[in-house]
This record gives sequence, C-alpha cells and structure tokens, in this order.
Amino acid sequence: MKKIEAIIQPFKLDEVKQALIGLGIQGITVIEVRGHGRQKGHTEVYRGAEYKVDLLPKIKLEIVIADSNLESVVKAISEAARTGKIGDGKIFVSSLEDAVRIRNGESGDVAL
Amino acid sequence: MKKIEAIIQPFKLDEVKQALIGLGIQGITVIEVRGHGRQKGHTEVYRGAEYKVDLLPKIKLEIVIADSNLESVVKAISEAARTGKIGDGKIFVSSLEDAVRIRNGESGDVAL
Amino acid sequence: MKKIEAIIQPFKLDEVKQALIGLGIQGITVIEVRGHGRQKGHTEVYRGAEYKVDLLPKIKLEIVIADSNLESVVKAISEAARTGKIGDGKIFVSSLEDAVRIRNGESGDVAL
Amino acid sequence: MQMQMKMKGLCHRLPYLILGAMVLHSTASAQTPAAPPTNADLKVMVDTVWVLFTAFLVFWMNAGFGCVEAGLCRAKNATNILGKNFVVFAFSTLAYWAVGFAFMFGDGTSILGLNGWFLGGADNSPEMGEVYKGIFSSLNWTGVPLLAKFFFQLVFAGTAATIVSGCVAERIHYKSFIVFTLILVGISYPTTGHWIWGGGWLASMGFRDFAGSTVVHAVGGWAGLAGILLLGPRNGKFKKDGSVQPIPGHSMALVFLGGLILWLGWFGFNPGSTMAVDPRVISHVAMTTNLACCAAILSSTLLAWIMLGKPDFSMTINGALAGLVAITASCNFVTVTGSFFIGLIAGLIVVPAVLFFDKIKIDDPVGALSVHLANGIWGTLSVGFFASAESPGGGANGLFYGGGMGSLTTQFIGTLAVGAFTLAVTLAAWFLIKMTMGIRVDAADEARGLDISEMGMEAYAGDAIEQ
Amino acid sequence: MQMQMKMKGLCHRLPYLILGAMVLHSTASAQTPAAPPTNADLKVMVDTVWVLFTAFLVFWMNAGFGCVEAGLCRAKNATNILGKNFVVFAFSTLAYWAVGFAFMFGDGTSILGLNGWFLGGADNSPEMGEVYKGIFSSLNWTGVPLLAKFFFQLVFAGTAATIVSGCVAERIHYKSFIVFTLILVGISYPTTGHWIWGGGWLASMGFRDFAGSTVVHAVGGWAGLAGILLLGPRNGKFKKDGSVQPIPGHSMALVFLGGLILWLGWFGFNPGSTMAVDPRVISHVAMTTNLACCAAILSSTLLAWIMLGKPDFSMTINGALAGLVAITASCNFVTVTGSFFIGLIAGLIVVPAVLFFDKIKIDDPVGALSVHLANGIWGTLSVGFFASAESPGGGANGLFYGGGMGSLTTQFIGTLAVGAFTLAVTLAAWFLIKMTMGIRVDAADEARGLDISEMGMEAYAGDAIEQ
Amino acid sequence: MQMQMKMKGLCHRLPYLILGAMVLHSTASAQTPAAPPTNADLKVMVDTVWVLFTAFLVFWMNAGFGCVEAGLCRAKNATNILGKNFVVFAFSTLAYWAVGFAFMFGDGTSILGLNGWFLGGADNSPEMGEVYKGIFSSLNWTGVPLLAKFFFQLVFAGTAATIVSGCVAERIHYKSFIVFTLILVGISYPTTGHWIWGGGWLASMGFRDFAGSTVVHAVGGWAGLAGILLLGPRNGKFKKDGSVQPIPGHSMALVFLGGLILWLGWFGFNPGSTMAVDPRVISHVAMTTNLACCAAILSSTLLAWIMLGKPDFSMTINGALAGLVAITASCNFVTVTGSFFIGLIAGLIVVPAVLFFDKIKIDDPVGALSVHLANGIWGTLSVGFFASAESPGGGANGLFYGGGMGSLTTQFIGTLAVGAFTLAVTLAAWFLIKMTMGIRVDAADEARGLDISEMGMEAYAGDAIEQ
Ligand SMILES: Nc1ncnc2c1ncn2[C@@H]1O[C@H](COP(=O)(O)OP(=O)(O)O)[C@@H](O)[C@H]1O
Ligand SMILES: Nc1ncnc2c1ncn2[C@@H]1O[C@H](COP(=O)(O)OP(=O)(O)O)[C@@H](O)[C@H]1O
Ligand SMILES: Nc1ncnc2c1ncn2[C@@H]1O[C@H](COP(=O)(O)OP(=O)(O)O)[C@@H](O)[C@H]1O
Repeated sequence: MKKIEAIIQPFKLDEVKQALIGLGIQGITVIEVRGHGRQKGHTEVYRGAEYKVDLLPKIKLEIVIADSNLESVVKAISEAARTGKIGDGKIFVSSLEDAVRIRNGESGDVAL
Repeated sequence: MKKIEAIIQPFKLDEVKQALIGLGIQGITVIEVRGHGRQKGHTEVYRGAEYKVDLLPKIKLEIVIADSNLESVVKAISEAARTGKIGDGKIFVSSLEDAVRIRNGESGDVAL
Repeated sequence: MKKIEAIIQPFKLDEVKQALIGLGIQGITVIEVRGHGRQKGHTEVYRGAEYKVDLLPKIKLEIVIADSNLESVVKAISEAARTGKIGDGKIFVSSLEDAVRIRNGESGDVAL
Repeated sequence: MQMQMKMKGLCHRLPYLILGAMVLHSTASAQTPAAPPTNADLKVMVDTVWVLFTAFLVFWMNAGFGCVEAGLCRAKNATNILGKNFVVFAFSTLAYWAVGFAFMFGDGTSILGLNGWFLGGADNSPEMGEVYKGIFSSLNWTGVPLLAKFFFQLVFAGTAATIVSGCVAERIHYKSFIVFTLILVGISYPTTGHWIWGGGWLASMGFRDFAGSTVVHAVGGWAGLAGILLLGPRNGKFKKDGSVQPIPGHSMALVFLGGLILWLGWFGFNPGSTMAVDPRVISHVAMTTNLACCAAILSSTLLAWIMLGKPDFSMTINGALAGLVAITASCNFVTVTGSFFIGLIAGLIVVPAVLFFDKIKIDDPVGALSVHLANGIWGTLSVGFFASAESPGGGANGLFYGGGMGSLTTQFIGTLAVGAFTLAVTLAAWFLIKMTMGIRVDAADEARGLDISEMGMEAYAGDAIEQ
Repeated sequence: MQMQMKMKGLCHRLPYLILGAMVLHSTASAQTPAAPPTNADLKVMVDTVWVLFTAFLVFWMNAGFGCVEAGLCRAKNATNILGKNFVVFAFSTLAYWAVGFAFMFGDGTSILGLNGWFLGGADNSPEMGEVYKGIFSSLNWTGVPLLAKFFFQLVFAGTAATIVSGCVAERIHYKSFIVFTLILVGISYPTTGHWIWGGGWLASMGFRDFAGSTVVHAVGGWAGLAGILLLGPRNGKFKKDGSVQPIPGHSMALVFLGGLILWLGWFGFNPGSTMAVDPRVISHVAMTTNLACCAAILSSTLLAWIMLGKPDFSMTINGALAGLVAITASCNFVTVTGSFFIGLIAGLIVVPAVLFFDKIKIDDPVGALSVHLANGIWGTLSVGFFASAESPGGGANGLFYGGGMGSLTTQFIGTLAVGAFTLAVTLAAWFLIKMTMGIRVDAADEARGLDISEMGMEAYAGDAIEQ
Repeated sequence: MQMQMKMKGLCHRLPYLILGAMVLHSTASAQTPAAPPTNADLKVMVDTVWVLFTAFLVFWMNAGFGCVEAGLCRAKNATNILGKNFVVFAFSTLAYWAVGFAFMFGDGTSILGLNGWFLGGADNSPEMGEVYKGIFSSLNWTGVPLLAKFFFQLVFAGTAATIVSGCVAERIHYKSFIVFTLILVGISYPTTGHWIWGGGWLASMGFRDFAGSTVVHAVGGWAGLAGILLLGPRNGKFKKDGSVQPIPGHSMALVFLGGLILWLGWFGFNPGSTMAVDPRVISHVAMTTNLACCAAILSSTLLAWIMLGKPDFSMTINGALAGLVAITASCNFVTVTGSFFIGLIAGLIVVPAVLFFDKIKIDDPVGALSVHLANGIWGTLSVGFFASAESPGGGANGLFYGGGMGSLTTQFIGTLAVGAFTLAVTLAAWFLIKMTMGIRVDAADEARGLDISEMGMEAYAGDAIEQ
C-alpha cells in the first residue's frame, strides 16, 4: 500500500481531482497548506513597512493506493498539475503498513 | 514507533479524543481537511448555476505511538468514530523512524 | 530520502524557517494544526458555561530532505523551536521512497 | 423633475380642501408659490420629518438583530439566520398592511380593531383630536399623514417578529418561520397592541407602555418562548449528564456591530414614539434611553466579571439591550435618575436570566428571552415603581415616588394578560405549523448546517477549495 | 464657540439682504436675537434639514454597495473592491464639483448645462420660482441653499458610479476604474441627467423619473455593461463546455448588511427627492418605496425557490434591490397598490435576468445589471403603466389607469435615448482607457487575487502564519 | 398611548410657565389642542430635531471607531478591542453626566466650570441669550432643551475616549482602559473643553475650533500618545535590528465599514455643531466637510501609491479621516475652496506621519496619532491660514486671506496650551493606573491574544473544531 502526498497549485486542484477520478481513484484527502520553495514569494507593503510573503498557498493531496496503481497515479497527478512554471509542486511517495475502513473495520487494500 | 493517521467525521472528534485520552494517549495533532470518497457530496446552486461539492469537511488526526499500543489505539479510534454510514473515514498506519521532543531533545518512545 | 514532520509553536515559525533556509533547505510545507499534548489548554467560559480548549494552535512543518541532511536539520529545528517550556512540540522522522518534481518530472534527491 | 414638482405642488393639496380652515390657508397659498406655509402646516412638516426619521432608525434595527443573532450562532447557519432576518420585515410589511394595522388601530371594540384592511377607509390625517375624522381614531393624537403613522407602527411590528428569529435559530425551517411571522404580525401582535395602543381595554385601565416594553418586546419574547418549547434545544447543547455544552457564536464583530445598530435604532424607537416633536419630551427620552443602556452595560459587565470570571462580551451586549428594552416602557414617565436605576437593574437581571434559561434547558441561542422577555416585563413593571409626576409624561407616581400600588398593579395586570394571550396564541400557531409543514430540520441537516440544507449556500465560501 | 456663534448669527444673514421682503424680516430680526424666524425662514429650515438628512442616508448607500459587492465576490479581491467603493465617492465629488453639476443643472441648452463650473456664478437660493435669480434655474423649484442642492445631487451621482464598480469587479485595474469614474460622473451622467432633471428635452417632453430609475440606475447599468463588454468575463467563470462555473461570494454577512444599508438608504433616495418637506408626499413615497421592496422580496424569493430549488439568499437581496430600483421612478406617481405590483414584477424580472446574463456570457459578478439596468428600465416604464392622477405626484394616468399609451411612449423614448447615449459614450470611454492605460489585470494576478497585485494587501491577513 | 399623550400634552408645558411672553403663547395654546405652535416654538422644535439627529450620527461613530480599530488589529485581539469600543461610551456617559459636563459648561472660572453635577441646578433652556437663566450660560447661544445640549456634547466627549482605544490596542488591560476613560471624560477633556467651548480663557482670546479638531481630536490623540509612551510597543512590532515588523490588520471589510461609518458620522459632527438650523451654515459645513475628506482621500491615496508602490487601502482610510479631522475646526470659517486645500494637505500629512511614528518606535496600531493628533493640530492651525470673512462663520481672515498672523498665533497658543495640559494630566493618569492596577497584559497573554486572556472568548470561534 502506498501513500502519495502531492503538493500542487491551488488552481490545479480541480484538474488533478478529475484526473484521479478518471483513474478510478475515489479516496482523496485535501489539505490547504502554505509552501516555501524555489518559487519566489512576493513582498507586501503594509502601511509603509515591507514584509516578504514567502509562504504561498498550496494544496496538499493525500492519496492512499494499492502498490499496483503507483505509477499511473503519479503520472496522472504530475501531468494534470503541471504548468511548467516554478511552483508546480512535488509528489512524495511512501509506503503504508495498513489501512482500516472505520465504517466496517475492513482493512488492507479493500479498505481503500 | 507507529504513526496513525485517521480521517473522521468532524462531529466525531470529541468522542475519538476522549477515547484516546482514555487509553492514556496524550499526544494528538488535529488537522481540518476536506475529503473525497465514496460518500456522495451535495450539489449547491449558487445564483442559478449548479456545482457539486464533493470535498466534504473531515478531521484528520495524527497520532504517533509506541508499536505496542497500535492495536488498542486503532480499535479505540474506529469504535469511537463509527456511525456505520458511508463517510466514517479511514485509519492509516505507517511506521516511523524516530521522534524528538523539542523541549528537551529526548528521542524515541519516551518522546511521545 | 527522509521526511521530517515538526510540530512547533506558531510564534516560532519564523525562527525555524530562517534556520532551515540557513542550512540551504528550501522546500518547506507549512500546515496550521491544533495539538493536544502535555501542555494544558485553557478553560473558556462562554455565556456562563465552561468548556476546556485542549486543542491548541500549532504549526506543522513538513520537510523532505536527503538522508545526509537528517541530523543537521533535526538539530536546527529543535534549537530554533525550543523555548524549554511544555508545548514546544515534536519532530517526527520517517523515510520516503521517492519524490517527483511536477514541473519537470525529475525524481529522487534532485527533486527536493 | 422640475415640471412634475410644479404639478405636484398643485394637486397634492387638493385633498386637503376638505380639511377646513387651517388647510384652506395652505391651499389658498398654493396659488402663489411664494406664500409660506402656516404654523399648522409647519407643525405637520416638522412632526412628519421626525416620525419618518425615527421610523427609519427603527427600520435599521433589522440589521442589528440580524448581526447580533448571526454573530452569536455558528457560521454553518449564518446565511439562514441572516436570510430570516432580511425577509422577516418584508413579510411583516405585507401582513401588517393587509390586516395587522387594522386589527391594532382600526376603530372596533376594546378587544380588537375592525376597520382599515389594506389601509382602506376614511381618514383625514394629519388632522388631530376632535377635528380628525376617520377610522383610526386611536391615532388621532398625532398630527402626521396616515402613511407616516402606518410606516412608524410597521417598523415596531417588524421588531417583534425579529425577536422570535433569534430564539428559534439554528434548527427551524425557513418556511415555517416565515409562516409564523405572518400569524404573529398579522393577528397576535396587533391584538395585544390594540389593547394598549389601539384604545383597547388596557389603555382604558391606564396601563402605560410608552414605546413597547410589553407591546413589542415581551410579546416577541413570549412568541419566541413558544417556539423554543415546540422546537426543543439544538442538538448538542445539553450533554447527557445534563451539563451545558456551550456553542460559541462565530463572529463577535457582527455582534458588536449589531449591538451598536440596535442602540442607535433605539434613539428612534423611544424618542420617536412621541410621534410629534415636543422638544422637552424627545430630549428627555433620548437621555433616559441612553442612560438606562449605559447603566445596564455597567451592571451586566461587572456582574458577568464577578460571576463568570471575565467581562463576557456577549453579556455586555445582552446587558445593553436589556437596559434599552427595560426603559422602553418608562422612558417618558421617569426622571433621569429613575432611568439610571431601571437600567442598572436590567443589567443585573439579564446575566442570571441567561444562566437560568440554560439551567432549565430552554435553549435560547442569542439570549433573546433574557433580553426581550425578562426585561420587557421588568421595564413594564418599572413604570409602576419609578413613574414620576415630574417626568414629561407625567401621570400617576410609581411606588417609589409615593404613588402606592395603583400603577404597579395595572402594569402587572397588563403584563399577565398580554403574556397569557400571546403565549397561548403563539403556542397554537407553532403547533399548527408543526403539524402541517413541520418546524424542525432533521438531525443530519442540523449537523451539516442550515446554510446548505435550507439555503443551498454557504455563508463564507472559501476561495481556494471552492474553485 | 459661543462667541463665533454670535458673529455668525450676525454676518451669515448679510448676503440675504439682497433677497427682498421675506428675508428683510429675518435680517431685521437679527438685531434682537430673541425675535423668532418667519414662516418662510422656517420652511427653508425644515426643508434644508430634510434635504441634508436624506442626502446623508443616500451617502450611506456607498457602504451598502461596497458590502454587497465585496460579499458577492471572493476574499482574494475584497480589499480591491472595498477600496474601489470607498474612493469612488471621493472622485465623484471632485468631478461633480468641477464640471458635473454645471453640465447637469447649469443654465444652458436643452441638451447640456453650460454654467456653474466649481459652483461659480450667481445664485440667490434658497429663493424659489420667479424670485430665484441665478444660473441653476432648473433647481429653482426647491427652496434650500445651493450647497444643499449640490450635496443632494452629488450623492445621486456617486450612486451611479458605484453601480459600475460591481459589474467590473475582480478583474479591473484600480486606476482604470478611477479614471472611468471621473468621465462618468463628470460628463456622461450629467448630460443625460440634464435632459431629465436639468430642464432638458426629455423633461419638456413630460418624461417622468421621480428619483432616478433611469437617471441614476439604468445609466449606471449601461455604463457597467459597457465595461463588461470590454473586459470580458472573469477567468474560470465559463467552462470550455460553455457551462457556468459559479464563483461563490465570500461573505453573506457582508451581503446582508449591504442589502439593509441600501434599503435604508433608499428611504433617503426616494422620499428625499422631493427636496422639500411635503408631509403627504414624503409619507407616500416612504410607503411605496418600502412596499415595492417587500413585494419584490416576496416574488424573487419564491421564484428562486421554485426555479432553483432553494430560497437563494443572494437572489432575495437582488430582488429587494430590484424592487427599490423599479419604484424609484414611479414612487410618487403611483398608488400604494400600484407600488405593490411594480415591486412584485421587479422580483420576477431579476431572477431570470441573472440567469439570462450568465447564459449569454455577460459576467456580472454581483447581478448589478439585473438589478439596476433591467429594473431601472422596468421602473421607468412602470410610470407609463401604473401612473395615477390620484397619486401625490399626479400627472397623466398610465396605461392601466386609462391613460392610454401617451405616458408609456414618452417613458419608452426616454429609456431608449438615455440608454443609447450612455452605452455609446461609456463604450468609447472604456475603449480609450483600454488603449491607453489598460483595463484588465493579467491572468496570473487575477488568479492570485487583486488584493495582492493591485493593493499589495490581503483583506483578511491571518494571525498565526503572517507573524 | 393616546391617553398618556394627552396628559403629556398638558403637563409638559407647565415648567414653561416661568419663561415669559413667547412661551405664554404656547402655554395658552395648550388649552385648545388645535392651536398651532408659535414661530418661537417651531424654531425650538426644528433646532431640537437637528441637534438630536446629528447627535445620533455622532453616536454612530462609536461603531465606526470599533470597526476601524478592530479591523486594523489581529483577530486574536478583536473581541477585546470591540469590547473596549462598546463599553467606552457607557463609561463616558456616566463620567460626563456626573461631573464632566459641569466642569466643561457649568458657570465657573475661565479655567474650569464649577456647577451642574449630575445636571443639577437652575436652567430655563430652551431660552436663549439674555433670556436664558441658569448655570450653563456658556451654552445659552443654542435654543434647545438642556438634555439635548447634554446629549450632543456627550457624544463628542465619547469620541475623544474612543480615539485612545486605538492607540493602546492589543496590549492594554480592559479594566485599565475603563478607568482611564473615566478620568479623561470626567476631568481632562472637560477642562480643556471649558477653555474653548465653555467660555474659558481661550474662547475669550478668540481661539476658534468650530467642531473640535483640538477640543476632541487632538485631545484624544495626546491622551493616546501618553498611553503609548507608558505601554510601549506591541511585542514583535520592532525587530532587534530596529526595523519594523508589520502586523497586518485582520479585516479590511471592517476597516471599510468603519471608515464609511465615521465619514457619515462626521456629517453629524460638523454640521451639527451649529446646534441650530441655520440653512446656509449647515449646508456650507456639510459641503466643506465632505470636500476636505475627498481631497484628503485623493492626496493620501496618490501619495501612498507613489511612496509605497501601491494605493495602500489603510492609508486611504487614514487619509479620509485625516481630512475630516482637519476640517473639523475650520469647516464653518473657510470657503469651499479653502476646505479643498485643507483636506489635500491633511492627506499629505497623514501618510508620512504613519511612517514617522513607526520610525521613532511609537507603536500606534491603527494610525490614530497620525489622524487625530497630527491632523487635529493641522486643522486647528488651518483656521489661522484659511479663515475667510466671507465664510458663514465669518470672523478674522486667516494668513492666506490677508488676515496676518493674528488668528494663526491664537490658534497656535491654543494648540500648545491644550496639548501641554492634556499630555501632562494623562501621563499622570496612566502612570497612576500603571502603579496601582497595571496597564499591560503579560507577554504570554499578549502572544495568545487578549481575547482569551482578557475576555475569555474568541472573536471568531470555528464551528468544526470547537464542537
Ligand atoms: N523538500 C520539500 N519538502 C517539503 N515540501 C516541499 C519541498 N520542496 C517543495 N515543497 C513544496 O512544493 C511547493 C513547490 O515547490 P517549489 O520549489 O516552489 O517549485 P518546484 O516544485 O517547481 O521546484 C513548495 O511551495 C512547497 O510547499
Ligand atoms: N484512499 C484514500 N486515500 C486518502 N484518503 C481517503 C482514502 N479513502 C478515503 N479517504 C478519506 O476518508 C474519507 C471518508 O471516506 P469515504 O469513502 O467517503 O467513506 P468510507 O470511509 O465510509 O468508505 C474521505 O472523505 C477521504 O477524506
Ligand atoms: N504522540 C504524538 N503524536 C502526534 N502529535 C503529538 C504527539 N505528541 C505531541 N504532539 C504534538 O506536539 C504538540 C506539543 O506537545 P506537548 O506534549 O504539548 O508538549 P511537549 O512536546 O513539550 O511535550 C502537541 O500539541 C501535539 O500537537
């Protein structure tokens, strides 16, 4: 079982979501985050005092999938989320030991 | 050391929290997330234009525990969070390499 | 590749961010969370009825780094985030299988 | 615009032709534009400006009620609450125009007015007193046009309805609230209003309620209480162990704004109730109204500080409104000092009242009962205690001014009668609605929030996620 | 303060010396402070109080427009929208003071006023009618000082400009909107205004627009439409497949507050347009204004409920404003019953109108066209249908009152003429601005939000993260 | 209600019996209800309506200050700030009623009033001038009832106190602010107020401050500055390296709303200060007040755009208020053109002033010093520069109108004297409070936010998490 964490541009959320649904992936958890990276932030001037906003709004997706789906999902996300500009974000892959569906206690891949 | 990520219904937060405290678990991190899954969202009509809200408010709990507690904690969460209806959520288990308590630099299970 | 999850006091965010940038770490994802732990919450009285707020605002940092940086990063974070008081937070370390930079498909350490 | 003005200048005076001497002057004068208005004309002009101006301030209170109520409830129900508070005045207007005003001020029995549906019928306002000829004799003491009288009374009727909105918040069906509003403003409010302001039996008894502690506020409170009784508390408000689970309001900024809007509106509510510009009276009423409010803020804030450990801001707001509600009946019948003590006591009543209603499991999300019902009653009785012949309103002295129990008894009877009637009628109304269209949203919708289930629209849609 | 007052008491009357008998009285009286003002003095006093008071209410509408517009847009553009709505009145004031008022009310041709730049020139207001001597003859029907006339007319001009702000929201450059405001309030609005209120050709034709359904609202709507046409829709509003992607507003609390502020302001807008205290007229207008609004709330809410499945709150607000806009032209020329139906129809127009503009890909974020343009037109025509000789404003009967097509035709001509002129001029203006300074922010800035790109400041900066 | 009205109609006139001829008329007339009021009666009626109406507008400014201050501060302190701004008027009322009004307007020395505690003592208002008999001679130039005079002056006193609230925001103890308010409004403000408006030594010198640039705004500013000096800056405002760490306000929507509320309120603040309806004067003052505000919006926005790169919305708001504060002293003594330049300069002062106070480490969270202190001073001096004998207020010409240094010097002396006194007294007051009850919350509470530590209540409690 793999856990995929993707950090993307907020305005790409919809496309990525559609792409995943297209793959038959249903379970997605979405988190509003702020990111710091290569992408330069912007300077805001508040009442004459400058300050750098280098934490930009991003969306983080968490998707747990069966190992078999790994490649296709990563591919789908990166294609859907890509603009080619700095700030597009990252996809992180880690392995998961177990998943339990609270509703009925099912566990393992069937629970996804 | 195990990391437990549980996605539950917002209104279940309190019960789950109590259940965990009942087990002597103190350290809990709570995140407001939005989830897409089997649970159907609802359609909102804004000024005549329909749009589907398929990202529903959920609460994500992150709890790091000693391996020994794994079973009891998963059991406690799934019982406390269960309504039996679609949307109850999931519990994901992964293993963690280390934990450090910032306050005093302690690491390992004692840091939890 | 390691994933570091650090939960810190909100007002420490800036110092920790600077410390990481000082180490040449650029990629950071920040999440507003609420935490329950040893730190006692406070009781609010709303219109005469008491209720305990035991979920305190915290900031969670997620940083993915090459294995080689692990020690220095953990050290930097815990020093920058430490006040010595209960509530300083935790640092969790787990291992990651892969990272992909959406913009150009690069993967592995180069993608960080 | 110029042209029509000329036209208007001419023809609007024609109807006056029937009104005898005083107006003949002004009609005559209409021939030569330059001729200034008579003193009688001028009085009508000034009084009408005052009545409309103060009516606008009272209308503005709709915004205040909406802000306070929404602010003290949860974000997930905000659109629903704000929606209720916005449409309530529209439905009140229709009901009051159709029948309410007729029941309240139309000539009829000492129990009910029976003339003036849709404002139809004879009326030679702004003529006054003996000279007045028409079907709204009970309003012949004020010298303004009929539509000004109606509009002023309308904004009061609307206020009663908005009070209910707070009591039933976060669990009632939109449609059910609307239907109830029609019944309250169309039938129940005007009936009791007729007894007191429409020349009915309580007026004849000498019952005094200058601007409506009973007529408006207690009535709104009773109707809201009836609603709460049939609705039951919001899910989660009371824990199994019987203890109270506070449900914090989502925006103190809205509460603040609403509180000040209401305070401002009360300067229309009370001083405007003269429905004429009597300089001494309106100045006195503005003073007593404000002082009672300030005294109540003082006492409620300190009491909350002592009882609850902190100067609970929502209690301060409730306190301010409590003082304003309390002085509403007596503002013109008490001295400045009297108003200070009436307000002080109001503030001491409202804080324990909030705790009390929670204790007896009456779930009143915004404290409307503690403010409008408890202090509507206190304000009505306060006339019996503090009334002073020295006051502009004059009349019998109250108990504390050596007037004995006389006035107090009358005030007490009025309070009881109006309370009993309103509670009975509104309980019946709520029950009827419950049986027919239902009143309470189902548990799932309540959990998800009425904004989505009832209105299909979140109050605060986020940017990032939604798009 | 006392001292200066005495001074003032004396010298402020000197200028009156030229004004003949009536004022000679008051000047004479100035010698002995105790001597009371004459009836003519008193009329000027009361009228001035009324004109200023209602003007303040209309000024307050600026807050209403800002709240409604910001609330119906996204948080990331809120500071920008609120900023526009705040500065717009400042720039309107400067443009109207410099040239607008002169173009609109200065003596000139039937097409344009040509006197009174910066309010300069002869004027012996508050003298009226024949006695008036000055360059603003078209306003000689109201007996208040010139600066009161200017201030009252100014707040109306400002309203037209704020309407545009909503149409172009979430994608226009701050500076471009400001420049357009100067053109609209300085040139376009006053020209059409002159035709109708400045004694121009439409006034001579008997075109009737009591408080500005056409002069203010339709004009603002046409100008906004022109802006939308040159700006295009917000990115993401229309999907590739042509379907509409709703962009929910970020705060229904602001929308609610704004809606009630505007409703309140309209009690200045319409009743104030008498610019004199005629008790019967101002009471009637307050009544018709309110009833039309309530009827529109009823019909728009029910229609939305039926057509869209829920009582869409934003439609209720649009409905209320639609009713107010519609009754603006006719409030003084129709009966109370007439106003009910005018409002009812307005509510039935506004809901489909919103859907219609979306369907034809006119992206009007806040529904300003459906409210101000569609119902500005309906309100203007409604005079032709519902005008009644019985009304205070009197004049020719409308079609439904047996007056035939006469009035309706005139209203129709006026609507067309003003619409054609305004659309043409404002299209040209927007085009010029587009060519020179540009009007639309670039896509990246639009995505990030105009608050950061245009204002350099978030509307709702978070505590935790930002510090 | 009818009944009491009749009663009232009778008895409220009795006290007038002592007032001689003019009132004898009206009393006589009281016998036959139909008899219209005399011209003198009518003047009192109109003036009272005006004074109360404008006082209500000024009262409304409390909401404006609360919104602007809370909006420019952090969400975690919002309840505390809003609470301060809500209770401040209550405590001001009590202090001003008890002693403040007596110190300010009671007959006494040229330094201090010494009569009229709790409004007690002889007073035959609305009698004026020579005919006036009572202990508040310094207000005998206005012909309204005493309670109207008090209420109008009260809302001004309240304004001074709210200005302080902004300066000390986000770090002061609730209780300490309340105690300071009692001292400011009870003692300090009335003393300097007596010098200028109470017939004191500055009034005799010919010092001119029509509506309170010095009396209200500079005084509030000085008191706030004293508070800031004893409180020190908010933690985190100034970095170790001495640079400024901006602390963004949490809601520009509140700031917008507050700004417009204050702008509206100023139409009561300045035109109302005539305390009588002089048509020419109130129209002129409404015009100059508005034009100065608009000019300041223009200059402050452009200057911010140039200096800071963006049209900083908070600077636009500060600019608008700066223009309003500046014209407050001179609105009735300058020409329309003069008001334009006074406002223009105010806008050019406020922007650098904000940067300046930051540079010298005076932490003024909302810019209150730049608005009320800096421009209170500028506005006071502006009389010396721009005063024109042509203006309604008349009097000596200012420097730019060929009046030489005379008036300017007087204005300067007044500014200094009031500033020195207020700064000294309030520094002492703050010091006393600091020694006794403390003024600053501890660092941990400041970090967590005053809403929780001081009020025990969050301003914006979330739905999901809290329940
Ligand atoms: N090493 C990392 N650890 C955690 N989050 C990261 C890391 N690198 C990037 N991110 C997240 O991805 C976002 C985009 O990365 P950025 O470097 O700005 O652009 P790009 O991914 O195109 O290089 C960042 O804002 C941050 O939230
Ligand atoms: N595979 C998954 N990966 C990540 N999150 C998931 C996954 N499956 C479910 N979730 C989360 O759990 C929530 C509930 O799941 P859902 O399928 O709606 O109900 P159930 O868990 O009862 O089947 C979802 O809203 C989503 O946030
Ligand atoms: N075992 C854990 N699992 C998840 N989060 C934890 C855990 N322990 C602590 N945390 C997070 O760290 C925060 C600080 O921990 P706390 O126990 O309050 O202080 P300290 O880290 O100094 O012991 C908590 O609020 C919680 O968010």
